[in-house]
Amino acid sequence: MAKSKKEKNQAISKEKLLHMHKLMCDIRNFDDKVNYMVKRGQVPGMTHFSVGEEAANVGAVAALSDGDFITSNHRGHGQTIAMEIDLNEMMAEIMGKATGTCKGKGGSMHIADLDKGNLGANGIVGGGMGIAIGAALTQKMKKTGKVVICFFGDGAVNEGSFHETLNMASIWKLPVIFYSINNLYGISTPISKVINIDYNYKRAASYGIPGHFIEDGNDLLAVYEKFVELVDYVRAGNGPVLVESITYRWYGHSTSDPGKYRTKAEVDEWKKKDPILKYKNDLISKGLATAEELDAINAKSMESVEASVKFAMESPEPSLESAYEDIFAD
Amino acid sequence: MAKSKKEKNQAISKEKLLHMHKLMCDIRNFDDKVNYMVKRGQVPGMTHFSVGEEAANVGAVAALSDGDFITSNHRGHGQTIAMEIDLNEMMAEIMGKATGTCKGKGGSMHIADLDKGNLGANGIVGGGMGIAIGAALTQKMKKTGKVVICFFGDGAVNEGSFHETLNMASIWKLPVIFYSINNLYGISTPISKVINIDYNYKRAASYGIPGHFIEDGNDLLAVYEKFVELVDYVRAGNGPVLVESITYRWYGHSTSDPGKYRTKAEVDEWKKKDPILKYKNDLISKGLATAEELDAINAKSMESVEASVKFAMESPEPSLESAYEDIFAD
Amino acid sequence: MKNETKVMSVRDAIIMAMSEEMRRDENVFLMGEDVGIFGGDFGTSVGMLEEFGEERIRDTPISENAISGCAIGAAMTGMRPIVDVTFMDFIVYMMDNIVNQAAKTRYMFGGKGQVPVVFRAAAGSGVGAAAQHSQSLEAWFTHIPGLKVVAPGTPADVKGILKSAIRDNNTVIFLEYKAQFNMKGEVPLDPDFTIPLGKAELKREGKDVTVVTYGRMLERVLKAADEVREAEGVSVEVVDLRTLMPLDKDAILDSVKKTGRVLLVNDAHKTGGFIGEIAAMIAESDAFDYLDGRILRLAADDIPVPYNARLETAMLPDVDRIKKYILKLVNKR
Amino acid sequence: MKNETKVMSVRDAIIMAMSEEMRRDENVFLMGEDVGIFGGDFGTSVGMLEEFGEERIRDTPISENAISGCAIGAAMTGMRPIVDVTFMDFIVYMMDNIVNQAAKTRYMFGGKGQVPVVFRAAAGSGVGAAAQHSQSLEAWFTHIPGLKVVAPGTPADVKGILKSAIRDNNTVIFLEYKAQFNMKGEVPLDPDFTIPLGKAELKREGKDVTVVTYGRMLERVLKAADEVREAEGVSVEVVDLRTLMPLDKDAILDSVKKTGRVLLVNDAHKTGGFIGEIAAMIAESDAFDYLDGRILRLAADDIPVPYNARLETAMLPDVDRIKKYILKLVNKR
Ligand SMILES: Cc1ncc(C[n+]2csc(CCOP(=O)(O)OP(=O)(O)O)c2C)c(N)n1
Ligand SMILES: Cc1ncc(C[n+]2csc(CCOP(=O)(O)OP(=O)(O)O)c2C)c(N)n1
Ligand SMILES: [Mg+2]
Ligand SMILES: [Mg+2]
Repeated sequence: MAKSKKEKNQAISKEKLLHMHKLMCDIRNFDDKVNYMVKRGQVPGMTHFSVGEEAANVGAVAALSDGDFITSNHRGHGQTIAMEIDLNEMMAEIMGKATGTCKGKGGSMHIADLDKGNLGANGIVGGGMGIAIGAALTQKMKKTGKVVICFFGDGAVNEGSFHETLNMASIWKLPVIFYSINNLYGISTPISKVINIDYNYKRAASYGIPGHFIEDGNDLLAVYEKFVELVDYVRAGNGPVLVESITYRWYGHSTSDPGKYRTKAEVDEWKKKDPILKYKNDLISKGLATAEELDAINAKSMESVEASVKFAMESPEPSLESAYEDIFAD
Repeated sequence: MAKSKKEKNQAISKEKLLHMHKLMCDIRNFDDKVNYMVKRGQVPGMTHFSVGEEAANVGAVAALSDGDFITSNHRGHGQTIAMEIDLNEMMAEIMGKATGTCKGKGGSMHIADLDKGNLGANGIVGGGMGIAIGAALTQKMKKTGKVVICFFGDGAVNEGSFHETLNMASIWKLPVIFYSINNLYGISTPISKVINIDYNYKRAASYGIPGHFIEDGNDLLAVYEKFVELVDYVRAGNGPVLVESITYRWYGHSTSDPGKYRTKAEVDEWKKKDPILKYKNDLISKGLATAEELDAINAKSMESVEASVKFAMESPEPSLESAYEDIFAD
Repeated sequence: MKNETKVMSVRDAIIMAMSEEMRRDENVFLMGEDVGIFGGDFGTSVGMLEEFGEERIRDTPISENAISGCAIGAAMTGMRPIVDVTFMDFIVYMMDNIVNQAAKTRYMFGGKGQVPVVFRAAAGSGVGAAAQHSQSLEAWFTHIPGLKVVAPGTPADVKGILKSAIRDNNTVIFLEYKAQFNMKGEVPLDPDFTIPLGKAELKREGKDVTVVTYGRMLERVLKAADEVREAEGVSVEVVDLRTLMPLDKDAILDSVKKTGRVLLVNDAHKTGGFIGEIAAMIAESDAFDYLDGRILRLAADDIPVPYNARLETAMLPDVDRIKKYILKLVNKR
Repeated sequence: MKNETKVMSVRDAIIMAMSEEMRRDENVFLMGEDVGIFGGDFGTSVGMLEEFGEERIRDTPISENAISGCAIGAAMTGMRPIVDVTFMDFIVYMMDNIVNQAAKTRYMFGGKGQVPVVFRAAAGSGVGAAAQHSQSLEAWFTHIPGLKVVAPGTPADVKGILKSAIRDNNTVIFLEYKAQFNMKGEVPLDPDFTIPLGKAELKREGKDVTVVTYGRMLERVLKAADEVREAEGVSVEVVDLRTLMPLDKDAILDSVKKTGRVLLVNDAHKTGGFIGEIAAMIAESDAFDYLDGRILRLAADDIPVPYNARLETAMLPDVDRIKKYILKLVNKR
């Protein structure tokens, strides 16, 4: 996570530029690998992938500082990796192992590390929004200066919880960024079929808060710069904002998805807009990094993903007794 | 109910003008009477009054035609009387008698007559909104040409159901008018404290539908004319609208309300804006009716309310067995 | 077609039941998230969009409150909607509409109106979907007067019960099991084939022990019953409720009076589950006097459903545990 | 103050409990509709705005989903919110947050995090508020692993249990009864007075019959117990659960083993209610072998709550019916 909120006004350090690349590679490689394993029946449960949405995730989280929070959703791998949750523990979790982030009890849809500010992926569409405003209320009441990013999809914007929580956050001026990653579909349903306006960020007006738009959610620096601005705004006590970025998921909605609702041509078109490739070309053309540097990072990322699989494979299954623990706090 | 949707363009018949006066008087007299009885412990349960809001209710319903529908809420007496539900049966219901609209099983909060297009008062804030769009969906699927008015308060606009149902009605172009009667408070809470915009009708923009405003909801003709326009628009298949009118409740929120949240001065100010008095003066000044005519109507209304009390008092209690009936349809 | 049957999956039985009823009655329609081109989260409406079109196979926004409310309002005004809830866990967002509206409408309004909606909810664990996607919540609804609740356990029963639910003039919560969409069995092809709500079926007759069950656990109970009969000569009577509400008390009590021993099995959390109600109903009835032993229950353990497959499996009654409990009742172990 | 008591209403006991805890711990705060200047729909926060201010006595929009979600998120990050649900019926809009989030958070996340929220819900009938404002829905929550559920029945217990609920690190559903806010009793003034969750209390000791109850029905059960003792010499042991979850099984079973006869009483709908769980628990335990008769239940009838006062009253167990059932158990009638 970024350490300084002033960064917007400075040049971004090379270290940070490369680190963001690493995180995007991690997401891509991690989810490619999980998808590979899903196809071979090596992953026991439901998963949702962030491939194609790397920039939309990394750019947002990169604008946070230590101690800030996120809430995430079913498609949480991207956010979670961006929050620097350990890949080994994530892979172990997805494989249901005792060493996983959630001891194998949560799985892909619930990867979280509460100690690291990740208040949970959430299997319920719209289910994390209340948690996000509550976390923001704590920051406000305790005057911590910390902020929350609440991640959700385009489909989630029609849940009642969206309406209620944006309104409450607005009237209480809570430090929360509502962030809709618009990948054009909720499962099979195109967003255009389920809202009667062009973009959802415009709904911010209903709550008297600013609505922001990131037209190219595959442009990491655009996402990052917008989020630096928004984090500043929110941290300064101005109340919440709603922001929407446009991106695309390359894989099916979840583990099994015949994909009849979109054409191969459309998917291919979007694959051309690969956020990682774009970022790479960007950095190279601006002379900020070399292809070799970037490829080396990717190679290392692939290694760490392979290592995470090894870690997960070698990790023990949770004991049967462990199923009966962790229900109540003392 | 009005029989013609063209009426907007014609002069309103005198019969109709006087009938609307009668309905406002009925609401006033009925609720004054119920309030009187509540204070004396003659009414067994919770009630909410429409006094002060007569024009906002009557003007809307008067624009409907036979076969159209409404859904109403906890403050439903006004709408229900406007829908021409029998006063005797209403009073009997409020007194819990077997002859009541709901056989004494529903009470004030659930007065309805499904046979007459009143799909129910509703004790759940926001609870009638889904029913309203469902009724509208039926009209659309069956091509009946009928429309639905969904009544709710200013407080209800922050329920998730508001968001979800307006959106669904919009994308499906359902023939429903969402009508928020803004009496400035939800119980004790001023609307200004719970939304961060000036008026809620502006939220229509989030759903790509028209938002309308009736600044003086105590002006019967203004309400009526706006609703004639909206009913036309909706009936023509243009999809839903959201409309908001400003009015005020003279009594407390419900049966017991210490009223600390608003000043006597404020209440008095609003009593000066009496919708019935305003309408009366309007009609007289325009030469459309005489004070005598109007007073006679009021006198008759008071009689019918007294008669309803007599009817209710003389009506039998429901039998104990009746409590065990009407749970399932055959 | 009258007496023909065909082997098909629960999924296909659901599609067949809905399709037949939609052909029969133009007021019937299906709504829910991704029921159209996607064919339903569990494939339970594959092909229906093609036959019935977008008006009657109605994709919705992700708005469970509006979906359920809309269905109820449509039902009050003459339609007969079927709602695909998908994962039963999402019914949390439909509680007002189901419990405060649909269940109470007719009563509150003094006998006017009816709300013929079927909520099809995919219940139970078994697909590695973890705590928020694996619940069997029927006990919430059996507690609310005005609702019917059904949970058939074979493809044929699924077809017959679903058709009756669609024809019923009340709101019906229909449980289908994620883990069993591919379960196969003979299904009558007759479009007039229905199974009345409120009638349990003796899936096995027996004299030593009564096992009462429904839904997902039926398969395991039958297997256990057959195995103990085979191996130990214990004659087990299996009462398959199929309908939980209205409950066929007589079928249960008659069987208990006959055998004097009873085991109750379902896949919901044990504490507060519907089989507790059955135990209580037996214990307060005259069948109590016929009991030769405790009323035993086997249900899911009282823990959120874990992701790990081994843990997920372990928390549910399996055939072995069911057998063990049956034998315990007859003092064979 | 240590041993002083004062006669006060349930309402005042609630205010006292919350106020003491708010003085003791700055993380505790109250939120809900009209809790501020209005003092709560049932007057259960009158005067608190004046002492604690708007930040800690937090009026909300009519947004039950956001209220409950916000409370949970605040709790996960260090606060200890109390939510005034007002009418328990409105909890329908909080189900996702309570059931899918609060109850499962710690488990899903492998033992990290805790959700110390108290949901205070005004349950039951008795004020002429009809079907949508009169439900006792505790059975929904006792069925969900990860939640605690309490329902004290005297002003002192209300104070002691509410304070423990606020101090508990888990989500607690706290039932208070609309019909009993004015009920009076001696309440300890000691701000350190608490009653542990999970412990039932023998409100009467006896040897002939056990009556298990909680919440609103306690008052009637005690009256019935005293009257049958007086008039018929029947010695009734009254087990007041106070906490439903975690359930004090031992207290129940010990008493049943002692008396051999048991009546269960609550004010929720009979079918699927929590006392069914207790009956089932007894019937599967070793206490079964001590039973001298059926396990009887008295609860609200299975109908939506009617508006008419006579009907509303008739659907609930009253002192006479409780007495009749007690006498039935000892074969006196
Ligand atoms: C309350 C609820 N309703 C439905 C679902 C099933 N579901 C899971 S993901 C999803 C689509 C979400 O779409 P979107 O918000 O756009 O996120 P995306 O998957 O595209 O990232 C749906 C309908 C759910 N998990 N929770
Ligand atoms: C879901 C739900 N939450 C809360 C309540 C309690 N309640 C009844 S009326 C009311 C205020 C409604 O305000 P508004 O919508 O402005 O209507 P008004 O009473 O002013 O006509 C509240 C909070 C309820 N009945 N239902
Ligand atoms: Mg999407
Ligand atoms: Mg209002």
